[in-house]
Amino acid sequence: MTKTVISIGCDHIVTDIKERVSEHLKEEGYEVIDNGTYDKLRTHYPIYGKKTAEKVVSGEAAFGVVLCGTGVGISSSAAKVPNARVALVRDVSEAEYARKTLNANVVAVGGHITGVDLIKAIVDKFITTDYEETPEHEALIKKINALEGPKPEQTGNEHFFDEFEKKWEEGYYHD
Amino acid sequence: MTKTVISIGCDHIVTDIKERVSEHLKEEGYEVIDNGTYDKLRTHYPIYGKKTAEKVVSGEAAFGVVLCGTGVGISSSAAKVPNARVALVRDVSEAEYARKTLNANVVAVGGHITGVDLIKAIVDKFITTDYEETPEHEALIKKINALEGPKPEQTGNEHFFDEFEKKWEEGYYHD
Amino acid sequence: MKVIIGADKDGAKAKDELVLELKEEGYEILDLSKEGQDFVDVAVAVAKQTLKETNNGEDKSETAPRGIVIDKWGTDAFMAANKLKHVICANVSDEHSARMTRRHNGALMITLGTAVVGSELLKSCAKAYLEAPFDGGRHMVRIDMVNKMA
Amino acid sequence: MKVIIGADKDGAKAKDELVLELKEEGYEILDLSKEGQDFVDVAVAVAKQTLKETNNGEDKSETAPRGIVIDKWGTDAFMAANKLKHVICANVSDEHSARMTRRHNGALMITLGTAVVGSELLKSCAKAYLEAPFDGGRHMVRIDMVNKMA
Repeated sequence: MTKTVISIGCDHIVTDIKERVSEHLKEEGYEVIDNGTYDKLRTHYPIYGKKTAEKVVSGEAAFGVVLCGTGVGISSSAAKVPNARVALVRDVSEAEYARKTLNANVVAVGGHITGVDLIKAIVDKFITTDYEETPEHEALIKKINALEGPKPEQTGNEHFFDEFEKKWEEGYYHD
Repeated sequence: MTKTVISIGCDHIVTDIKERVSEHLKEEGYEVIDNGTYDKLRTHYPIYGKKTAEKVVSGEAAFGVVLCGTGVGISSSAAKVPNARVALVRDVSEAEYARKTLNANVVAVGGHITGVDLIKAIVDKFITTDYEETPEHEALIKKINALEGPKPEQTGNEHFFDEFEKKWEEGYYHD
Repeated sequence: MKVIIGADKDGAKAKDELVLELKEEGYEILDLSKEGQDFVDVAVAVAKQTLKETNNGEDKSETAPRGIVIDKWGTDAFMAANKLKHVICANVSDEHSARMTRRHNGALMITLGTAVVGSELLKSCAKAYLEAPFDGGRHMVRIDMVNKMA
Repeated sequence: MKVIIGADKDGAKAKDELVLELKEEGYEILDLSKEGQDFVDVAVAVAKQTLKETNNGEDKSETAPRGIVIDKWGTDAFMAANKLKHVICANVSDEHSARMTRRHNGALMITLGTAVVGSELLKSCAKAYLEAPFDGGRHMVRIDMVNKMA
């Protein structure tokens, strides 16, 4: 039997939490594609939000899970991937709603906002809840998808953020 | 200037989270009495809930902070300490309410329910919010305190739980 | 299963909605809410009745009665209820705690605050609590400890 | 500061209460709620107006307008709003996220769901968001990245 594949990603703030979620998913019998980051070295959440969501919309993974401190940064990045439908949640019931009604394919949580057991409960419910296809739900999804603008050269482009990483290394961005 | 003293305690499930909260409090200039547990060896939350709350009602500490997985076990134990007024919360606004209205002196959170940054925000608000003394609030507190029954030989008794620890070691309790 | 429920004025609307749903699902409801009760009154009324119907919380079977209090803040009714001997009460605002507090703490009752918990989350927390079994086993030693304190 | 706000029918009551409080505190309110809007309509209306009044989100000053959407679930309006170019929207149900999403993400708007967030928590989240400054600095590189994607 083929395992269901989950694509997961995080920023450097919550790598430890991501590891615990990933372990949990593997224990539950899922295959995990871990898109990084893999350590606590300062990096930038859009890199991992984009990678994680792209694995989902390409079909390599069934669902995505993204985490940063509050979940906002990485989820708003994931949401800019065409056909990603991202739910940022702090509760199981929201996750369930987003699957049932909007066929959400990426779930986001704040790794420093929500505790690890509640995160696991949220992710479990998200990936085990079926979308309920109705004309109303389909119409809502179509309406949401129609908000997307064109994304030239974005998808699968690993150099998409290079210009900013270069400026970052040159010290352009500083506190 | 004397530092404000915070009494803190946890069970073995969330020792790592307790350490991060304790570090945060010290960085903010508080003195921390850490009542344990100090590692991840399986133990029993009532031991630490009782110890932590007793330091508060005795006056050794200004406030108590207790954590277990959901916060329920350790907070219900702390609540059984005479004159402890314990608030179990997941949000800053609840913590603020409990201080202002009920002069709560111990705050409890679920270390596996609430993320570490939100826990810090909750604890910070709890220990910096003043009780608003009004006749209404005083009457509520009196009404809550009056619910306590007698607690013979409980306070400060380090052997209070010995009978159960003995039974535990003898294998009386098992899954 | 019998659910012993109570609300002060801030929890009344949410309580009525919850009672409707629980009745539909076949729960037997004992509503102890009365005009003019504050959160302490409600917490104590629900706690004492639930203690009475569970042999001081000793009956933690799947069909054992459980208590639910709904007020504005939850954490205040929680504070009051836990002062009573043999009461293990959880203030709940997420489904995982709601489930685990029955499984691990054998919680006699929960409190829910409408200031903090939204309408749907409140219902799903209540149901998660009512549907969860008590795990017993190693968890009993901690409950015995708490009960000695109370 | 100007607050651009919108609610669907499930968020209308909470929105009215919030607007009252914000007006008392001196906020200027632009309420875009209209009969018959679903959460997508509201999210888009608030997002587009807030983009317009902040030069596509570039104005992140302390007095820059911000958007708030209140509906049933929050996470659905969040899903819709973030599809728009230059929108960084946060679905919020705790005060710490509310504050940090402005400080670190410079969030243009937030969504709040009444199914999940209780009445007082909703108001305190909204205020925490409105009162927080944007930290800028290193956080700008991530925002520039998101904005290139959109």
